[in-house]
Amino acid sequence: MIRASRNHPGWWAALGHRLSGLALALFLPAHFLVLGLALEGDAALDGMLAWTDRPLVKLAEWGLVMLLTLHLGFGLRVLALEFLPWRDPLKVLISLGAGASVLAGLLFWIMVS
Amino acid sequence: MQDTAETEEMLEVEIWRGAEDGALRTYRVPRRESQTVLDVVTWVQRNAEPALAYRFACRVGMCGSCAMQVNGKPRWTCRTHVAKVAEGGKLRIEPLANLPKIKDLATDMAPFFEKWAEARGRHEPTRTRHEPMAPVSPENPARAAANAGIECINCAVCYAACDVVGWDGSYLGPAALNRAWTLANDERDADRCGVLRAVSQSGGCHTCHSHGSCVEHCPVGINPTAGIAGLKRMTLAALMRGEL
Amino acid sequence: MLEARLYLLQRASAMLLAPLVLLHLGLILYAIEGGLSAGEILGRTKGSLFWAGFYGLFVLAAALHAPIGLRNILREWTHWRGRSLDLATGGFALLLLALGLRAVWAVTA
Amino acid sequence: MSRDIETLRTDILIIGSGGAGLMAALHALQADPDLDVTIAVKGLIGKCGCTRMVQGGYNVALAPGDSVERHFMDTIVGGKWLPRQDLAWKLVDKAVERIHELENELGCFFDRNPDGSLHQKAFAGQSFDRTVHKGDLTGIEIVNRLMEQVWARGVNKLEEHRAIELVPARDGSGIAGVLLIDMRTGRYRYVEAKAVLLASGGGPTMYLYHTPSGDKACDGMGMALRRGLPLRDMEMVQFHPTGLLAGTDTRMTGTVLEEGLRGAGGYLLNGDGERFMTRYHPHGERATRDIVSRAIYAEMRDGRTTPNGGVYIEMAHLGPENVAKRFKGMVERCADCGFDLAGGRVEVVPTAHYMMGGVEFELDCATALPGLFAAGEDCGGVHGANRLGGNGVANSTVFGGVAGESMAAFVKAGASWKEADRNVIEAGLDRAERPFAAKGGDLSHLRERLWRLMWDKVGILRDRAGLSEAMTGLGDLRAELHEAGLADGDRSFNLTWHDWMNLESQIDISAVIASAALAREDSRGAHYREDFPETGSLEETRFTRVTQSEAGLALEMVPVEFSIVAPGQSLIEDEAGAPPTAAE
Ligand SMILES: Cc1cc2nc3c(=O)[nH]c(=O)nc-3n(C[C@H](O)[C@H](O)[C@H](O)COP(=O)(O)OP(=O)(O)OC[C@H]3O[C@@H](n4cnc5c(N)ncnc54)[C@H](O)[C@@H]3O)c2cc1C
Ligand code: HEM
Ligand code: SF4
Ligand code: F3S
Ligand code: FES
Repeated sequence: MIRASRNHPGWWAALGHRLSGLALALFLPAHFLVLGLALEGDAALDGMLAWTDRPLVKLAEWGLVMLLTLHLGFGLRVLALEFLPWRDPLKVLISLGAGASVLAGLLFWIMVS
Repeated sequence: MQDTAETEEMLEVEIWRGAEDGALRTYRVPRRESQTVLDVVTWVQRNAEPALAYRFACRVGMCGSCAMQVNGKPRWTCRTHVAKVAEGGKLRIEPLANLPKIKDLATDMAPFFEKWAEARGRHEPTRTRHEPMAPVSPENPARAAANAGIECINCAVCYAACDVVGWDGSYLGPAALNRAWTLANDERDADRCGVLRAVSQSGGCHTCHSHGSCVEHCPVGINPTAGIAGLKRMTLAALMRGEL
Repeated sequence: MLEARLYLLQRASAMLLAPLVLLHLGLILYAIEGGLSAGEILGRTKGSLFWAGFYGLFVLAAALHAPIGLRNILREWTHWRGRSLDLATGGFALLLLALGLRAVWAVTA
Repeated sequence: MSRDIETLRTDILIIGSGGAGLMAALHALQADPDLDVTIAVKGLIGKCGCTRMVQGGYNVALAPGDSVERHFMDTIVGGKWLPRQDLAWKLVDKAVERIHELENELGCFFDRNPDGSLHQKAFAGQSFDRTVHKGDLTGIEIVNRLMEQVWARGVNKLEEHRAIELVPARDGSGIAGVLLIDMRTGRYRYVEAKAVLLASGGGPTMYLYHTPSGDKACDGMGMALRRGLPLRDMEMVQFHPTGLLAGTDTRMTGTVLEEGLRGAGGYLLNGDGERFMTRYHPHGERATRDIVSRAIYAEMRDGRTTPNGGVYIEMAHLGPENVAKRFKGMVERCADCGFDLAGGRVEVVPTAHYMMGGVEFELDCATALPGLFAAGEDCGGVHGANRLGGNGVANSTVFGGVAGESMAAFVKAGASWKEADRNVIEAGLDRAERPFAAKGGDLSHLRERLWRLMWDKVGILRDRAGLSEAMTGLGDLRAELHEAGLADGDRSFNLTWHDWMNLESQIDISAVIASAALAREDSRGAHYREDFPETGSLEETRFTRVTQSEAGLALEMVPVEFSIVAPGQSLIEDEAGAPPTAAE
């Protein structure tokens, strides 16, 4: 399914951007919902604390942060491509953008885990 | 010298036969020292499969008729040396992607050219043949930008490489938008705003996701990604000015 | 010129989101490094007009940005086109906005 | 069953979509927007033919100090006094308006000087720098812009349609239409038209080494010949001295390496590694196309060749980086083909480039068959014995436009659709069906034999014995072709069927070239007879005219009328319009 014509950094970056964006778009409402729900009522704070301590939720939250970082990196790459009038180093930029975001993602992962 | 037939080093070549419902068929083609992918296809037509359909004209990379998928990548076949692409003596040659197949390696390029026209891909004159020519400084940045995209041979390689073309049938594609970009930068054009309007329709420049497969594959080194980005900026500016 | 407007909105919201997300991530990092618990964080955001504005803007931008992106993905990866898709993604925008604002309220009020 | 014909009807039918065909369509519609215009072409509109391949550029007298008279004198002197002068005048005169049309109305990007004015470069054989260009890809620029305008004008498109017969009216009053093959389906089509333009662009593809695009096979000239139309100057086949040589198995072979390489100081070396040009001409490598081609051929005939049988071009002494920068396009093309032009040696060979001869036509592009017009490389008379680089695309766009206007006027004057001569249609079908009835035969082998025969006997150096042999050989080849069969399976997009028909056109026109070359017993321009090396008296210049009838080919030597200027005179004071001889 991955055609040979797709095998270049720009394409992989776009795919990463899209998948992370998609995941974010699906996760974000859940994230909002959970935040909103958990804080309802009197024992809001305690409930919240207990809840976020659960490993599964923790993982999901970390995932969300990860995705956000990745998506940010790839998104900045797109914005740079489209709005900075750099013409010639474009190809380099495409690769750099991709590389940078992956790196940023990894760094973040290492720092938080 | 040109004939290595004695040792008969062979290529294993899979070629698409038929239209949409076709299939790959394998041929064994003698390897030559000077041999392009078009030569391989020609050999098969002349020696193995007389009814094989393919398209070419200039054989030197000027007419943009001969593009095909070679081992999965769109390429101009008349200027693709076999040595550069044959992986382990194997070639897979298919009709250009994202276009309707007519027969074997020949596609119907009509949608590609229709979109070119849809992007208002033609000059609207400000002067007639009876007037002197407009002086245009080659250093003028707009002229330089147009110049960088003007030598497109309309081979549709970028069109075949772009995933968005495959995903969204209305997307004009890199070549048509690149042509629009050259027009939008041409001070001699009478209706540059018309170009911006044409490329702001559904399927226009905003549909591009800057994948960069077009610039990656363009055989003549044109950068549609940059041109399309330019169109995006220009159309936004026009939108803000209320000119769209 | 719907496409041009959507494009403008998406890129503008992305430009807005970029610094917001950076700050948000920074905050989380800082919190983790500083060993702050969720409780401590909430303690700081509660009643802060700044954080209410910050996250309000975040939610607004995301509610513009994500549905437009989703619309593109659906148009390109599925056969869903036209009015029903526009309505559905519009609905998604409202949903995000509502859930988001409620969460902001919960965190900062 | 397979002989079924679908019939269409149009006002104006244009055969070919090079500079001539596309320009004609635009001009016909400018003259009368209500006309129904159809282009039928062997390839895709604008993406085939040689106009697209123009590298050098477009000759036109624009610059201060240059003049139409000067361009005219260069054309006549370059053509060795053989051109039909009123046609040559029309070319140089109309070119001025045409280039303005291309730039102003069609939007062509032509290169500029720093002050914003049009850049005009030097090109061989001209007394002034007058070649307008877009880098070294001028043809792409011109044809792309023409094609875009044609799409927008509502012209009917019959793409991948091959014309196989010009069909006259039953009552003999003129042309009635054209029989075609829809190459995609393999079915026949007859298009009725009030006026027809022949713009299929000739093209000397019957030579072992040749430059034109693969769709060109002299079909137009062949069809005209069968209708009894006279062809003139057919012995005049221009060879470009430096075609790429990479063996006969690759289509790269024969394609042009630009003249500028020699102009810039490139060396030609024979197989022994020796620079030989200085032995033939004081200007060495910078001598004119014909002289260099003959010298290379002589080296080849004497056996001092490279492995593939040609000579080398070498640029490295000019500094590989410098060469790579200055001739970027050529260096890249050679690299794609596996050769290092900048730093190494590349094998080259003279290659058949252009046919100066063709169908006789009038100033308004009319031919002897009422309703049939002709323009571009299909026509003879404009260039005489030699075409100046840069006059080819001017020729096709100038006369294409003229033809468009003439056809519109012809239709307006009351031309009507005519009943076709069924016999001619049947004969056309018979010819096209022939390979399916025959058995066996090796087309590739026949093609190779034709190529070699024309190259060896009717090529750069000619003599009576060789030309006579060629006439016999061509007869044999035609007979063998008619025995060579094809399996009647899938006719859609069947390139081998079209290869067969290409060969037939090429053999027919080869015979005309050979007989004209046999008749011309002097040497001038592109035609060189070793048994008659002298040019002879210019005052008594005659051109060859070949016609075909039931009895076979008939040849006439017709005196050239010096209607504007006679040998020894000039339109420019104190000058005979003698062009410089350097290659650049
Ligand atoms: C490599 C190269 C470089 C050149 N460089 C220059 C230059 O620098 N300057 C210059 O002035 N000239 C140059 N020329 C010459 C120039 O290209 C021609 O003189 C001119 O363009 C011919 O134009 P045309 O319209 O007559 O024919 P073409 O442009 O050749 O078009 C012929 C058309 O007829 C079609 N056709 C052929 N047979 C049939 C058929 N049976 N049925 C239907 N359609 C048919 C073809 O497919 C094609 O579309 C060059 C030529 C070549 C090959
Ligand atoms: C951090 C700040 C963000 C930036 C800089 C950013 C940037 C971008 C950009 C430029 C695009 C357009 C990509 C294209 O069309 O090719 C995009 C697409 C998208 N974004 Fe974001 N974004 C950000 C945050 C978010 C958030 C928080 C979400 C989720 C809620 C999100 C979801 C999406 C989606 C679903 C897409 C569509 C992807 C596609 O079309 O392939 N983005 N983003
Ligand atoms: S931009 Fe490049 S790849 Fe696309 S059609 Fe033009 S020449 Fe071909
Ligand atoms: S590959 Fe396609 S998505 Fe845009 S950058 Fe090129 S047109
Ligand atoms: S045959 Fe013309 S580009 Fe390849």
